[in-house]
Amino acid sequence: MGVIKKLPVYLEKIPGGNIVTTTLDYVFSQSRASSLWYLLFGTACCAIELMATGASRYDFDRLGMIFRASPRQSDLIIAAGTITKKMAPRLKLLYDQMAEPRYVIAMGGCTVSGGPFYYDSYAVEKGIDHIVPVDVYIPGCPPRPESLLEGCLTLQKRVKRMKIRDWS
Amino acid sequence: MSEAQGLHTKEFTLNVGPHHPSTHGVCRFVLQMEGEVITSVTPVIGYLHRALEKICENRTYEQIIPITDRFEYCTAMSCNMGFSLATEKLAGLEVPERAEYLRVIMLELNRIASHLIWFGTTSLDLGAITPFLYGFREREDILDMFEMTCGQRLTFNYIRPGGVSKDIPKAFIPVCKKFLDAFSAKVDDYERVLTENPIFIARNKDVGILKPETAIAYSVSGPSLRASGVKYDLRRDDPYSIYDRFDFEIPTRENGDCYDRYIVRIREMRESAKIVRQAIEQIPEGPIRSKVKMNFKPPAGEVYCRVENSRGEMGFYIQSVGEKMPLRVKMRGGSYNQLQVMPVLCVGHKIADLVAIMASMDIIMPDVDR
Amino acid sequence: MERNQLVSYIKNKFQDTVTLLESGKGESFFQIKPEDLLVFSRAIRDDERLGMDWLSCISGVDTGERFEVVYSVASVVNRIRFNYKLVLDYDKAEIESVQKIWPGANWHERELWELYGINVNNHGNLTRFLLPDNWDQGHPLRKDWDAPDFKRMPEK
Amino acid sequence: MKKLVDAIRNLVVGLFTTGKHLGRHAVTLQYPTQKWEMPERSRGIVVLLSDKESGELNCTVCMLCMRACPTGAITIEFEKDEKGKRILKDFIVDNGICCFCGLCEEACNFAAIKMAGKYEFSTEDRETLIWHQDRLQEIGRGVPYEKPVRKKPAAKPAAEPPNAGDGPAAAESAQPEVTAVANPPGDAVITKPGQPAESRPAPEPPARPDENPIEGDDGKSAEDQK
Amino acid sequence: MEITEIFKYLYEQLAASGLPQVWVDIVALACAGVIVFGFLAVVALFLVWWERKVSAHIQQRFGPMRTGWHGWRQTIADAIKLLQKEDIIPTLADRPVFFWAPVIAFVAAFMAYITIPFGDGLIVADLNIGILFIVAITSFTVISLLMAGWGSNNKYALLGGMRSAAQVVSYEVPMVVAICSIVLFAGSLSMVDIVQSQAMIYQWYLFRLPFGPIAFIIYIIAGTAETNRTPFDLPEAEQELVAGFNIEYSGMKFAMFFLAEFINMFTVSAIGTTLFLGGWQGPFLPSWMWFLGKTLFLVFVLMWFRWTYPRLRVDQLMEFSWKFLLPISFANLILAGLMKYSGWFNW
Repeated sequence: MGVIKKLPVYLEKIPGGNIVTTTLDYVFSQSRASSLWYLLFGTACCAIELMATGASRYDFDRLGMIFRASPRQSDLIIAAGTITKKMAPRLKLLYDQMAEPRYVIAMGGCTVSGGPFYYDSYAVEKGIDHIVPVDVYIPGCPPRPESLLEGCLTLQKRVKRMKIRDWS
Repeated sequence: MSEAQGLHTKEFTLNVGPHHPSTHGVCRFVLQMEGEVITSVTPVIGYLHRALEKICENRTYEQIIPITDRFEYCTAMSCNMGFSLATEKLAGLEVPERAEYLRVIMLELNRIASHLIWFGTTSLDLGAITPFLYGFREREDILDMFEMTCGQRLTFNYIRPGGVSKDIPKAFIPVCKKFLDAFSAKVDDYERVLTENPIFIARNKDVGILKPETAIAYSVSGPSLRASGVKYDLRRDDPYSIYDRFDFEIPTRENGDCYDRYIVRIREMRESAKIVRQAIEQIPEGPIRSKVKMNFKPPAGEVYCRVENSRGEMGFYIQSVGEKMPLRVKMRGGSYNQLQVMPVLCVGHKIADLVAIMASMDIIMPDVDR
Repeated sequence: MERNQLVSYIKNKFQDTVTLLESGKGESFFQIKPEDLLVFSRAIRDDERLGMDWLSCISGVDTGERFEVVYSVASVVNRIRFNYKLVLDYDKAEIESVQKIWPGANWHERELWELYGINVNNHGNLTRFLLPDNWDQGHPLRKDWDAPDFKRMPEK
Repeated sequence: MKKLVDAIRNLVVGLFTTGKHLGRHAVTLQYPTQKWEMPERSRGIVVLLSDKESGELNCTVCMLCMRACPTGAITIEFEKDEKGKRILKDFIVDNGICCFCGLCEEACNFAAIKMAGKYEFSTEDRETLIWHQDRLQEIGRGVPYEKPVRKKPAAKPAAEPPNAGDGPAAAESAQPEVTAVANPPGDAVITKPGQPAESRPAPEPPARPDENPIEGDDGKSAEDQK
Repeated sequence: MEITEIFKYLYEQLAASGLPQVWVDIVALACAGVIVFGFLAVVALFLVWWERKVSAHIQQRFGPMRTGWHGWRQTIADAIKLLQKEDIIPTLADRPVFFWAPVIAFVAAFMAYITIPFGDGLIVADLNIGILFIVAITSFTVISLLMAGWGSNNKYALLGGMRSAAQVVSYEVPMVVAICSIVLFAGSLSMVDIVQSQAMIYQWYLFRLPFGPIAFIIYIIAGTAETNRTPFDLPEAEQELVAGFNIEYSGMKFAMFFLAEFINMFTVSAIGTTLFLGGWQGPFLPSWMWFLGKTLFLVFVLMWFRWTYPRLRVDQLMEFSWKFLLPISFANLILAGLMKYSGWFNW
């Protein structure tokens, strides 16, 4: 993994080098985008919509996304449902356990900014972007399965734009 | 430390964490284990405590309905119903006939949808992945009907104090009839895959036996109570709304293990389909909501109202002082007491049984944490 | 057993300890004094005509000048339901635990303590379970409670 | 022995039940290529409606929707001109806080705000979820709605169930009551332009509820209709 | 058209090139190994894709659709993505054990193919103790599961590792006894002889009543338990042990475990076809196509089990194996013995 990151630097020197890097970029980002394995993580009502999206009518498997139980093997957390103050450190712990190219989708109003529990609630985190870096926000309470699929497509476009050079 | 075979074994604690595939929502169990056998279970909750009751103290009655939607999202209709019924008793509002029928139709459809979620997660927790998807396939048809009438799939904001918010469109009844005709065949499909399956029976028979006295002592309600042989169903014993006009039986079983809870819920799905069918035939024409002002102020007083939803008795206690916002709203979910009974049931079983018992009790966390 | 039969039966069985608050809407409400909570609860559970063996829930209320604790009970055998409540002053907020009578009351009482600060004697496990472990901002459901990051809905 | 036989029999029956689904057509709606025709009342995203001809907003800054919103997602900035009439400066809806309950749509008597059936608004940064007046109006351009016919207040429906225990009259005078809504059987049916084609791929799936021509929204405007 | 002529022709070219005989054999066997490895890697990728499509269509949905026609490039995309994932080794993990566990799993899965006849003459090395070698190798995977369980220093992984060791060992015994009843009839341990003894369709051991079908059923049940698949997938039971022994593995290590599981499944079906369904015997098509068809049918049956049945508990699993499967397989063996030496049935 480390050696791949240093590849573009060496390839610059060879005359046809950047053609190789662009094809490598294309291959890696395409494969990374079309096989996002999401972590089975759902807290509140959005978790039911996440399950409904995984079911037969709005099939997640079509986009190549299967659910994994352990954070080590998954590269996408769909934060579905309200993240309370007691749950926030757990979400951070899970995010840290994931292997490096990892993404976060904030599904539903509660994860974007606290949703219906923004005012008058003493126990809800106002949005999760100060806990984990979020890639895509999906409004809705709970968002329809189609808007979740559309959010995943937006994430796939974002992953396809990623180049080897800016791998973290 | 069991020194039985001269081995020096030590109990070890296992943390079935808040993020765990089989804890519905976010519930954490701290298990003391000896090898595979559980010696003690302490549930740790609070990971989904969203302070709903504090929010309700700063909202008008009309605005609380969307908050109750999120109180128990699998059966949001019965939360709306509980709160609206309590407000109607408080303010003495009458509900027009057609609204009562619409409410019963929506409540029973929501019960079927919630039982389908339970059916899916139970089979998923025991390892059979396919029935989960079959269950959700039927549930999508019900959600289409809900979306047709009130616009949302899960958080309906449909039943209001004094009636219902919108009338059903013309296309609703034919679609509902078509669903009901196909539904009993689908439930037979589920039964064929799981009910007599020897592996399923081996996993559920005599696992997590809940004796009737413990169930009543721990205030367990709903299908879990009826599976222990106690025939107590609010729709029959304290007939709120117009449940006394429909004939349906209350399925009960005797020895209260996971398998009986499964059978009771499957039969309840069929009963609810029967109620919806009768309600569709008898629905009259007429107004769907009685006159309720925008910031309506009920008179001072307090009321406690109970509704039977798919996880047991759902109670709403409202105390109002004549303001447009209630002084206190206490929500009581069915799973709150069922989670208290879990440690009593799980001792002596294995981890796999803890998962099976948790799935069969149909415990979801918003009830418990509010 | 009809509601008014129930009300009259309870009135003549516990003349002095019980005052009827209201029984017009839905279930009837009674009020008892905090000290004879245990005696009253045990009596209504063991009375064969009443047999209230199923505690639905215990709701704490902060009315701005005093606490109230409302017990909603039901009888699975005789199919009857009613509620009774105690009134507590702010400084003397403590009640007896009814766990011996209804084991299901364990978590309800824990919640009373955690969210309202009403002390429950010989409860056995009065620890924090709904709020985060490092919670140090008092009892949130009280009317006079406030916290630095607690946003109230702006008055429109 | 008998228990063994029917155990094996059921294992085989279970196999055939799942097996027979192999032949059946899938019920999947392949989202990006096939989209489902949303029912008329589906609560998607809040939009501001504008008059078809003149193109300016229907909103008369009566602030009812802001009061009705349970989560405080709507904030309205306005200033008074010389005649004391309110002019709308900015109409902000924070989609991160909105809970899509539709109470604002029911509170508005001028059909200025509506929940459109659109749902494709995922973004990569949070600020774009806070919509201002121009974005709300532009998204609300194509949303069909029924113009409420101004009803003379005198013609209140006679059969009005007495609302026992009605609290003192609400402070706001412009507060019309949500009167009993009779569901007039077979009233003027407003058909939607062109029956939406059956876009579902599978012949067998449940009949998608074609949009129902009866003005399906809440009792409010039905009562105005009368 | 038989592929064996090509190999013969290549072998003569190699022999004619004047290398000493020892080197010729080494090069030939190395090429055979590389070809088998390549073939199996492709088969493993195909099986992963096929499992997702079969499971999708059983559940009335489409499997992967967006990567190529019906998603055929999906597994390649998964493999490349896993290639570039960060390789996490938990801090307190037992490093060497943690590192070598997937390698052993991968190697053990491939070594079983030395004596499996892919077609008439298409066999790497026709050992005369063929089936004994295979059975020994397949029980090699237990070590990798135990190492993975112990190495990742995680309670769940430890539980998963223990369970899988107990399960594979306890299902090894009925499987071997079922195979013995076949070997008893075939009269030789070598796989090629077993296949040759099932020349005609009525000579398949599956149809050798009464002991054939029973041995086949016992073999299939033990086979599913061997590859940790439902209804015996205790070790990586998502619901109970989060992800069982491979909870701490990410990136290429996890990919190795993932592919090893699918190759094990292919091995179990391949042995099943050679023992019970007459290996490559078949009327018209070339021999290797018959072998592939029958194996993929058995793989389909294994997948079908996975998407229908719930999961057994650990003690029920043990009980089922020792108290039910083993006595029946012994009785079956005695029955086969009686039939063999009563002389009525040796067609």
